[in-house]
Amino acid sequence: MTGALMLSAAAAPGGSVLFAIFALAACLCAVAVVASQTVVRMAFWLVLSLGSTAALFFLADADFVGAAQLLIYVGGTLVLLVFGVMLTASGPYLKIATSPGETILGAVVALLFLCVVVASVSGVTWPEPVAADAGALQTASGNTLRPLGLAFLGTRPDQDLADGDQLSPGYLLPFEIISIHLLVVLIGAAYLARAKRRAVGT
Amino acid sequence: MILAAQSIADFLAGITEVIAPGKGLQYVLAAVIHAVLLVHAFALSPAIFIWLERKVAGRIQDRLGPTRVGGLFGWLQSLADGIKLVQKEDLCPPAADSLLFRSAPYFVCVASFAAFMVLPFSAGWVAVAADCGLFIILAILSLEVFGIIMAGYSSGSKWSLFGGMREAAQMVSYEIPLAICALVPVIAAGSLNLGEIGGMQRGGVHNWFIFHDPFAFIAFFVYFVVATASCKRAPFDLAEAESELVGGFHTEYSGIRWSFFFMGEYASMFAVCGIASILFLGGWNTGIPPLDDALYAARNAGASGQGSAIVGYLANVLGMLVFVSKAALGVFVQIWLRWTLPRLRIDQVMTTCLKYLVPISCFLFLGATVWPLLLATALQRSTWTPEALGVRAAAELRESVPAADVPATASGAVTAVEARQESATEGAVR
Amino acid sequence: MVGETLRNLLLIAWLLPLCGFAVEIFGGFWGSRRSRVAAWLAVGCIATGFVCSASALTIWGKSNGWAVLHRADHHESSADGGGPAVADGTVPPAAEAVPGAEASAPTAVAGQHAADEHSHSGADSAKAQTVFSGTLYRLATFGGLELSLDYYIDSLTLVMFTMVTFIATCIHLFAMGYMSEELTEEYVDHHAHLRNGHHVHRPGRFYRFFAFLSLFCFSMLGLVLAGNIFQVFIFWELVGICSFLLIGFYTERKSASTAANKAFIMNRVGDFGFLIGLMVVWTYFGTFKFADTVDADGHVVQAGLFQMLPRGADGNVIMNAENGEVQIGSATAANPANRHATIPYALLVLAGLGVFAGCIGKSAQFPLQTWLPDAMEGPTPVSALVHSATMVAAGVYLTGRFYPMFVQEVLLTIAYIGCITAFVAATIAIVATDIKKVLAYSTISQLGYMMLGLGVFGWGAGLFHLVTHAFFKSLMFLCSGSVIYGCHHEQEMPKMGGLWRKMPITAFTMLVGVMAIAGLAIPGLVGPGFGQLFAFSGFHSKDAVVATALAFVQANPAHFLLFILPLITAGVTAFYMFRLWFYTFAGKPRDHHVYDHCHESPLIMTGPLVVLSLLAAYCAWGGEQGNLYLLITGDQPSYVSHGIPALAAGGLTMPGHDAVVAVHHQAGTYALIAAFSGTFLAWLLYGSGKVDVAEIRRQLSGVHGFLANKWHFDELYDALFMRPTHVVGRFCAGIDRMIFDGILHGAAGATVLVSKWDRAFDEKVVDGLVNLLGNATWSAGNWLKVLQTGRLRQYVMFIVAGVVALFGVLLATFPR
Amino acid sequence: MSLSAYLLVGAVLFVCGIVCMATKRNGIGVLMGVELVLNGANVNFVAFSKYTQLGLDGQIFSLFVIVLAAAEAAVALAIALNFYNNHLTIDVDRANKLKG
Repeated sequence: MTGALMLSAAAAPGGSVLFAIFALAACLCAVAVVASQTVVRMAFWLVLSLGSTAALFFLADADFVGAAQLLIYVGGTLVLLVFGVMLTASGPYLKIATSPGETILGAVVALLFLCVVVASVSGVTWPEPVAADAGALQTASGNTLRPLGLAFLGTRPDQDLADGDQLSPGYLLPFEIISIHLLVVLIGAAYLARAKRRAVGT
Repeated sequence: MILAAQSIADFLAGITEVIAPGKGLQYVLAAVIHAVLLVHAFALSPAIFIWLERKVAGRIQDRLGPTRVGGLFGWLQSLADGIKLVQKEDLCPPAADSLLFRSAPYFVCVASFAAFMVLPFSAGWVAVAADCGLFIILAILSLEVFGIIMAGYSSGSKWSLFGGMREAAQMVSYEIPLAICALVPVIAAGSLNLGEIGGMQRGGVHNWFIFHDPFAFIAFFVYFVVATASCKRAPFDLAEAESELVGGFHTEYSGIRWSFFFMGEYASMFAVCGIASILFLGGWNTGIPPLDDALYAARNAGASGQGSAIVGYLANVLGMLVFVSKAALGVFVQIWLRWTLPRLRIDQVMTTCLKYLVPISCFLFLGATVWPLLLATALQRSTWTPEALGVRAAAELRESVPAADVPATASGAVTAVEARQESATEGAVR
Repeated sequence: MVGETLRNLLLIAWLLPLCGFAVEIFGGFWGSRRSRVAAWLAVGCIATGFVCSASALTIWGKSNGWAVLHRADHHESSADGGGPAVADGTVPPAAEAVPGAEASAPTAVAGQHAADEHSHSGADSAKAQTVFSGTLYRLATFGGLELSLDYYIDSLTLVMFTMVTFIATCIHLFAMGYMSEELTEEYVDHHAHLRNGHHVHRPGRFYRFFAFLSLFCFSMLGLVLAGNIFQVFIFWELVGICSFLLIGFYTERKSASTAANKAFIMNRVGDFGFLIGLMVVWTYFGTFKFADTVDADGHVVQAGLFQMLPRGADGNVIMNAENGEVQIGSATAANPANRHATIPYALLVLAGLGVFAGCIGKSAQFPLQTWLPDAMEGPTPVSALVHSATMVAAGVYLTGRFYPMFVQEVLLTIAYIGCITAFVAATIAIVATDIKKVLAYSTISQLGYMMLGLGVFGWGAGLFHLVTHAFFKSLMFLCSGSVIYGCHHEQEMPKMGGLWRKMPITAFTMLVGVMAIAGLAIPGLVGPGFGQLFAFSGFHSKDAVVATALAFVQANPAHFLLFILPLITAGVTAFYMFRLWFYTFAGKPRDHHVYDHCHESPLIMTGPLVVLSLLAAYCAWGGEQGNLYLLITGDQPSYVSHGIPALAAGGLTMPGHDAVVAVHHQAGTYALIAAFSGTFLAWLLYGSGKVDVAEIRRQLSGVHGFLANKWHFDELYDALFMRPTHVVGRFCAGIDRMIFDGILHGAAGATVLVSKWDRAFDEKVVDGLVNLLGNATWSAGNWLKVLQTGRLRQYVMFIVAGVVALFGVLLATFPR
Repeated sequence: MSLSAYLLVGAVLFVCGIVCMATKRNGIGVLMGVELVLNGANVNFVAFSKYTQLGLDGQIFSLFVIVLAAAEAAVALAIALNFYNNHLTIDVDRANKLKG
């Protein structure tokens, strides 16, 4: 049993190394997004950052979330954004420069904000998960597909394992709501984007 | 994230007992070996397929194709091409955004290479046996687009830009029917785990998911068309339309970076065809019931240690050959199509996808969901084949458990079975 | 029973013209202006009315067995029999004297009965009822005052109805020819000029003319039928309006419109008095009804006016002993609605004078006579209708109808007014040259005769003359209309002459009328039998009037003028009437243009002339023993027949019937002499051609001018009323301008001042505060809007800064 | 290698996203900042689901966030396209018609 635990990624010696690599990549790429001027480079860095975040998810035993991150964000949303970049680019490598004052101000505020958040995060003492805890055991492996699906369908075997008698509700309703919401957004976005190109001639 | 090739793990376990005690090093070594294997697979398949393409094109065009290099059939032609390309100067046009321009080919390659990680070549022979493997592989394949777009945009040439745009539009729209069609057999199998899906089709051609229900049968062909388009293969190769755009997104590229694009393309062709063979064509199963059963037994025996490990290996190798041949067959068909059909217009491409393929695939999806209910009402069982699918599914689960490491026992639907498997695994590990 | 029949017949005769009017007034819409349909409709209505009236008269007579006519010989004999009572000792044939003397008493009693109890239906079945009254429709009831449409039917009503409808029919027929020029879409009025000198062009108004005629007839008949004095007043005004409409028929002519206004206003002056009289009557008698109101079983609910003023045995009003006021209400008749037991004598006189003032206006008596000549501006048929049967007759009729309410003083006033009117008008008529003007003045003077007759207690004589005059005056007007029509609207007599060759029928019918009005007869042959042929109606009626006057003067010598002036007037009348005839028809034509173009009128116009001429000649057949007179006097107030002795010394003595009869021949002789002399003078001056009229006119230029200017009445009124009115008006205007306007302006100025202060307060204080608030808000907004930069990124920055600040505060306040 | 390490990564992503929103004048850039912020949140969710009693809920919520982010991106892109059609630029500073 312990040996098995030893084999889990989070506990594996390579795990922390991988985590360090991907965490650094994510943070640096995010900073690069802020720093870079042209939009397409921003998109490029953003893709790297999000990809690294997906890797972090994999490391955190959230395979499905990571995959979703890759598929939806990187494969969908970002391609969409690059689309937008290309449709709204009035010239190659469009730059809309930010005034240095603003940049400096942003940097200062960002540092302040970061300090505040880091201070508040590090100020908290988080309880370490107990190995015997069912909830913790639940997520100790990346194979969370079936529990997730069951949760979306409204049953929570993990919670039931946690405290046997009473069934805790799942996420069927939010799931449905979100699907309807997606449909609405699809139609609405299509309608909005259908707007006539007016000011081209002028 | 699990490193799950149990047989190799055992093999390494035997070795590392000697040289490097400690699970961590064993873990790293296993990872390295897997990577080396995958890289070779990734590097070899394009070479072979490019040679194949040229031969097939030649035959189709009543030519001989490459004959000189490497003697018979010119089978070293691809190597020669590779060497030539590596020698060429690596150009970057001044108008280009050099960073993006240079990094775009790596995107493509990495994307299609990462697809191989979750692709099972044989029962349990998979680098990453994630239980949402299909989902992951689709996601990774969808990354390839980004590289293409960046290449097209950053080249600073309007041909490239056109190509990139076309590719973006085409991919973003073709991913939808691709995923939906891939979901049809998933509904039948009830799992996203490619290993499980492949294993469930053991025991006869009639067990292949392409024959599971009429919707799946249609879905296979739809998937194949869509996959061809998503690999931007003819007749959907609008991104690189030599006749209109000089070279499409790779107009400005040269040398090794140029070749990376094609490595990525042919690798992804193999990937999608492998997915097709696993989802629809029974994966590594031969389709001959007694042979399948024999291989299955040998594999299990080798895994569980009751039988000889060598027989297990041979069984897996045989399975891998079957799988690869199926995928190669798919690739061949794609090549065949390319040299047969004329190229569509971009609007025709989009129309085909959005107005026909998407509705068809949605219809197939619905049908696949309804089919078991129909059968249940008609035949009081969920498949038309006498053997119920659930039995195979349970067997696959039982089989996949030792494949997964012990914490996998906590996963999902597993209950009593896992305990025994745990002990077995421990025994195996020691 | 009979009452209902009569009522219904007369109702038909009365309301038909109204229906006709209601239809005809829209003739312009439902018919073309060229169609005579409207005219035929009007004729049909009024003719049907005549038939109904005539049949009503016969039914009435049959119902009481023509008692009034049989009464005739009694009267005749009694008249002779009564002779000895009178001072002049003419010896009557004694044979019939005694019975006649006795017979006269029951007659009187019968008359008394008739007068007193006519509304007690069947009170005594021995005496057939001759007077019918009742209520047609109750308009409204104000406390004790009940306004209703009543009917009062007696012999006078019936005779008037028949006469009016008959004459109206003739006039309608005549008008159909006379107004034929209006049968066009575009009528050119040669007497009306626009500013640019052109003639007025307007669509023809044929249908409208007849609509007005119908309305006129309706009003007059309603007036005659009226059962209470208020209803009389209503139709009185309606008649006035109709006359206004008809006189101003040619609205485009200034003269016509002004004449219409004059007539209307003059009548208003009289109606003012009428109203006063009505007020007095209402105040003291509490009812307007002539007759008693009787409930189902014959009890008197409300006594009528005629019963409220009981006459003593001598015919005088009964004076209350203690307060010297006149007693109201007979001892027998219960009159609950009556508030006063007595009425002051002065007020009684005032009531009489007031009502008579109305009659003065309507009948163009002395002070208010000037409107009538101007009324000649209307179409000639209208003049005929107005001056013969309807409007002017209304005044006389009302005087006769309201007779029981008049006391001696009022009667004397009536007599003098009539006398003066007769003389003045006659004298003016002498010099008038417009043929219609002559007739107009003659009308006035004849009306004066009637009033005189009524005033001198000749109730029968006055109304007798009214009826006969209606016939021959309408005849003469129609003749003049025919002449005017023939001469293409030439009205000046000096331009005529010798027309009898061109229009013989008109000429001779006119001659009949002239002889009638002049009162000519063959001396000696006058009397019952064949001689009647030579005595035309005018002779009889005028004789009656003159005889009554003579009797009155004999009774009261102080008022001798009341006999002298009428006598002279009789001569003058003959003179100017024959002058008119000679001027127009005899002699040589003076204006050949007119003469050559004139022609005889068509049959539709001459036919009525012939019919009317016959009636004008012989309607009064038999004189005061004739049926007409007896019919008229059938229901005369009982006390009239035998006179009223003077109450006190210097009081008036009213001659009774016997006295009149006594002086009849004498008066007739005087009148005849006067008439003949007048006629001879006229022939001498205008007929023979031996005398130069112009020479005389030049010598008497002063008199002539005076007369030609109508005694300067218009100037007089102008000086008496117009100028003072203007002065007063200007004075009032000045007062207005100076005082009231001053006050108003002051008030307005003060208001303006106050409002200025108020405005200042508003602007400075109130608005100041509000603006202060507003400006504060404005500036605050201006200051705050700097934050609203509309820049997305700045907002984000704000959020971040806010969050950072919050965290800083939290970490500072809750350190761990 | 603990919860706080993940949280730090999330914080960095979050702050970077905020700064990106605050400094980029390009509308698409602002959108990218939003995506970064959402990702920071996602990292936190997943970390909590691994290291606390939260269990699967964290992953579920992160999935919701991802899906909603996709929807948001679609709508926002449509809006950006309209904005570009109307102003012929994507500079969000030009969208100040509502400034006081």
